[in-house]
Amino acid sequence: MTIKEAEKQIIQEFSVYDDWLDKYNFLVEMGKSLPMIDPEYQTDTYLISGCQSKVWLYARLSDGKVIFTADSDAIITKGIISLLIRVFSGQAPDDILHADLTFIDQIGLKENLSPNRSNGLVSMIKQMKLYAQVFKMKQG
Amino acid sequence: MTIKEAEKQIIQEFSVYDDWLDKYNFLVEMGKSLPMIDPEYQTDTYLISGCQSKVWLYARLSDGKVIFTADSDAIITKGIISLLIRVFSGQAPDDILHADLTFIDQIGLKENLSPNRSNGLVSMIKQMKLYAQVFKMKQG
Amino acid sequence: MFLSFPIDRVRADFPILHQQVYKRPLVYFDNAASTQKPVQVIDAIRRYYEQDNCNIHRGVHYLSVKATEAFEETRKEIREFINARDTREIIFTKGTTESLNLVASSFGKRYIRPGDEVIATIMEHHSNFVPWQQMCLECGATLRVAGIDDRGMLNVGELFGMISEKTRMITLTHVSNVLGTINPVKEIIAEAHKHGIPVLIDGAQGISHLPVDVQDMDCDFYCFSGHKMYGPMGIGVLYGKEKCLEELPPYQMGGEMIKEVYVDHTTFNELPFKFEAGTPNVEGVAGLRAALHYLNELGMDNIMDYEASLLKYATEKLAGIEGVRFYGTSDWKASLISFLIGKIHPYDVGMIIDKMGIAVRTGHHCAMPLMDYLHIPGTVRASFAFYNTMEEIDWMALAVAKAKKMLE
Amino acid sequence: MFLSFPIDRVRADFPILHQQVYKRPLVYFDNAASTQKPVQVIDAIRRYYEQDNCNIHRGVHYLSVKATEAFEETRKEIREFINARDTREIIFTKGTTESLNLVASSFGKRYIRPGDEVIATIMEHHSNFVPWQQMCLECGATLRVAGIDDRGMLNVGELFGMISEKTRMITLTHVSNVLGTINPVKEIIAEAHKHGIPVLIDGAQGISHLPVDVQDMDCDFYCFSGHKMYGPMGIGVLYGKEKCLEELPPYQMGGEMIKEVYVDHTTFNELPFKFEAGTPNVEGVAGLRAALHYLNELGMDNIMDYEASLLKYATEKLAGIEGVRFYGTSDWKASLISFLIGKIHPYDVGMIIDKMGIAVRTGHHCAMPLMDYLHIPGTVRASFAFYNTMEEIDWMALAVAKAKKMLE
Ligand SMILES: Cc1ncc(COP(=O)(O)O)c(C=O)c1O
Ligand SMILES: Cc1ncc(COP(=O)(O)O)c(C=O)c1O
Repeated sequence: MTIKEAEKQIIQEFSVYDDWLDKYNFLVEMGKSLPMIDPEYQTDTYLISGCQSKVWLYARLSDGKVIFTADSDAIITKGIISLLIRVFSGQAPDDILHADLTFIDQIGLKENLSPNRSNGLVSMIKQMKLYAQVFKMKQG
Repeated sequence: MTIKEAEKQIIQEFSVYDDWLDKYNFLVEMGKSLPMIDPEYQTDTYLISGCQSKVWLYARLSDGKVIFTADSDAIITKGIISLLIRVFSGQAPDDILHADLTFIDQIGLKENLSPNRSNGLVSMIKQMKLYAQVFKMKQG
Repeated sequence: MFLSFPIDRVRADFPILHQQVYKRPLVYFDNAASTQKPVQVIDAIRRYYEQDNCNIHRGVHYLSVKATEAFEETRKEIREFINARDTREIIFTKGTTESLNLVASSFGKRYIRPGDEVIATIMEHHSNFVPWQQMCLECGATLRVAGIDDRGMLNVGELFGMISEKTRMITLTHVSNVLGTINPVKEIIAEAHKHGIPVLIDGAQGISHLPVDVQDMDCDFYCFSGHKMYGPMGIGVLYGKEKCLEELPPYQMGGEMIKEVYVDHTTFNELPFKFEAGTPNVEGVAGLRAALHYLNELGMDNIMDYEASLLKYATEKLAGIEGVRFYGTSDWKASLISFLIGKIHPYDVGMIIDKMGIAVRTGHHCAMPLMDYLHIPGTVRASFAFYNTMEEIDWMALAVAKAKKMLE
Repeated sequence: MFLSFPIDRVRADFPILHQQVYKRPLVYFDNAASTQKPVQVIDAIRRYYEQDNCNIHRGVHYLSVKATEAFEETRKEIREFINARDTREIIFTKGTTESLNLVASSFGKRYIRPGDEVIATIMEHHSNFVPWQQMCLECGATLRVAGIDDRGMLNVGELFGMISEKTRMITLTHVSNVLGTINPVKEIIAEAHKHGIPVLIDGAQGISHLPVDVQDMDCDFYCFSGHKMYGPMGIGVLYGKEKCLEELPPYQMGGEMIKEVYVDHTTFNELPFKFEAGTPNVEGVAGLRAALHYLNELGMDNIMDYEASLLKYATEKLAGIEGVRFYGTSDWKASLISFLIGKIHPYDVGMIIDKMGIAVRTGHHCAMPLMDYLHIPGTVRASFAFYNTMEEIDWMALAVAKAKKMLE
């Protein structure tokens, strides 16, 4: 699945709900199902700053694709990052680097997940792209 | 003439004019006729601070009365201080100390001569009362 | 008593409260961060710009004189509001944070030497913690920090035990912005003064909830912000005893704080101007004046009574939700509640109840040392103002219960 | 060209201009002290308090997110307005004076050692003179001061001659608030940079009269105030090159400038927040945004042209009065005129023409070193904005002539 396709799928899933609360309920469910990060990466080194809640993010390269795992102490943040992982994990570094995510606007959470320092969405995406950048350079 | 009488006289003189400009014209004339201070007192020691223009004020005690002389580099300021001198000069220290001047409000210059730091009216009155205080202590 | 509080009339004065957020009526419980403004304040600002706006002090023309007079009148009214002895003791700043930085910086330069100590408390807001901490680090001095008990009350005994001949200053908040605790400032000040130590009170959260009498309290400095007392942003006050302010060196340079400038040196103006550098926020002062009038008309005692009833009711309501833990349960408490539910992260609670129209603050509330002390990542904080209602509290309790169900 | 300037429409936007002072229409020529505000700015402030008011950044609720976004949007628009490279380079302060104190203080701590030198000019406003003077005195450094010629133009050669390996900073005003002189900042910056010396430009009087492009100018710091550019009081900007700001230590402590606080140390946030302590003036920023929109719509080039025509006309008119002497007759001049008449004290002129409804400023204009240099007690200063008219200038010329007659 490409990044665009993954985004499309998420948009479709969210389109079922009109209500903010239902969307959040769904987000919370996503958060609960996020595969947790290996405890060894749950340290300050992997902490993303700029979030009101803590987010740990780790990535490794496997067969030329970036595999992300993450965790957060807040469940909604977990939900948000689980969406980002669905979109980015398993993609090539270059694709991640050039991706211009639109699903956030389209699932109707824009006002809530705005580039506001407290939810750290911007920091999360930045960090994921940074990983992609590093892997790209390593690959040559 | 008592302080109150001197105030009354000034109020009467000003009552002839309704117009701001005429009042100021009169004030300027008063300023021009102010007997100048002895040059030896026109030094920083006798300078009143808090005025946009410079005001030098000197006082001496003669027969139990305070005699004020003053000068300023601005003519309107001179006019103002000449009014104060008419009211205070030749009065007993105690009378000056206890005087509650009302003529400023009544000649219709209140808005112009308000306790605003730039005209220094407050500083002038304060300084004159300070002289009176000093003389009173010397006497008593 | 609070039954007689004119809540309907009061609410009508606050335009912002009558809006919908996510199709629900806004419930604004973030008053400790910033209060809303009555129409009287908004109008005063408009009127200022439509009729009076001008730079003040040195001008001789009509507008400037008028603006200067209004500005200085406000200084008198603030003197009265906190019962300072003299208008020379009222300094306009841009807010509490600036007031605190001013004192820490000037006090440090004047008095603090290597080995000296400053005492603060663990419940200080960063704005009354970091300026002292950094000043101490720069000067080779030590910041000592008194702790709290289980109910979030200051360990006064511990604080007194820290006083020694090395102590140069005690700085503490009047009211904790996290715990709500009202500190026994009068008792602390009396003890400090026995040792000749000055005391600064951070009044950011005190000024809007309690009648403040700086002479009765006998504090040496008291700081507060306009925007937390129904006035505009960008304006605040530093009160200092004349003797204390006289001895401090000036802080920022320029504008009315100057007497005479020569190429090689400068002399400074007298109080209060000595500490007011640059064009002052005359608009902010005009708005603050309207806020003072508003508070005076309502009466701080009435406000206190009504807010106490809000606090009591909200505490009962939230206590009814299983798993809710309160942080700060002092008997002397201003109208704010910090809480957590089970293992739920405060951010999650804030996000969900926001969708139900309820604005609370979540996080560390600029009091990280306190969060570390309590071993929590933050709290959910609902802070009440006199325009809040019992119905809003009912709705919050429902919303919190719903969030709990969703998030558990 | 200026004939096409929409003066009637513009004047209609400024409510304060339509009032009577002493039964005469107000003529406001004190724009260099503070400009008046268009209804667009006044409305933006009202709207902010009626709909959006909230403390920003760390809040998660609707109002807080909305207010934060508007705040950060404005930062972007200011970046654009002065063509900075990055929004991280735009710091909100309470005004020019604070911006200047911030740089002088933080720069001094970081870079200035005994024996070092800072270069300023004799035409600096106290706000860009005293902070450097006092910092130098504290650090054992020297403030060197470049002079001006007969026409009030900076002696650039003299300034360049002062540059040595001891020079750490050159600080000067873009436009003199007394002489109107527009300094050749680009040339000075280029020369300074050849020696690796950073340059600060005090833009308080530049920003409202000239298009400003900080990248083209290549200055390292640029400072200005909202209230002098048709925006609210209590808000200002410090622009600094990212590299320069990164290296400076923080100034005030508390609020968003903090990353993490521990009992014994603190880590600081990144740019631009590192320099924004305490609750920012969100209202001021909202008002400033409306002012930017207003200026952008009029166009700085159109404003410049129209103001140039006002300046030319006023200069001719006043020159027609015998005994009038101008201070500042540079070919590169912003729209303000400083003058004296014969031996008449400027205060007297100001007082008299005020009674004819004309607001000018008199005195030393917070530039005492310049007054000493010129051996005068002060000047009468008429400073024009784009809402002023030729008819107002006619009236001023009449009033000045009348004052002269009265006072001579
Ligand atoms: C106790 C306390 N002190 C200081 C401050 C700082 O106030 P401001 O941000 O208005 O400067 C606050 C508010 O945030 C506070 O609650
Ligand atoms: C050239 C110059 N610099 C600095 C300032 C100080 O600006 P503010 O008072 O807004 O801080 C002014 C205005 O008074 C000025 O004209």
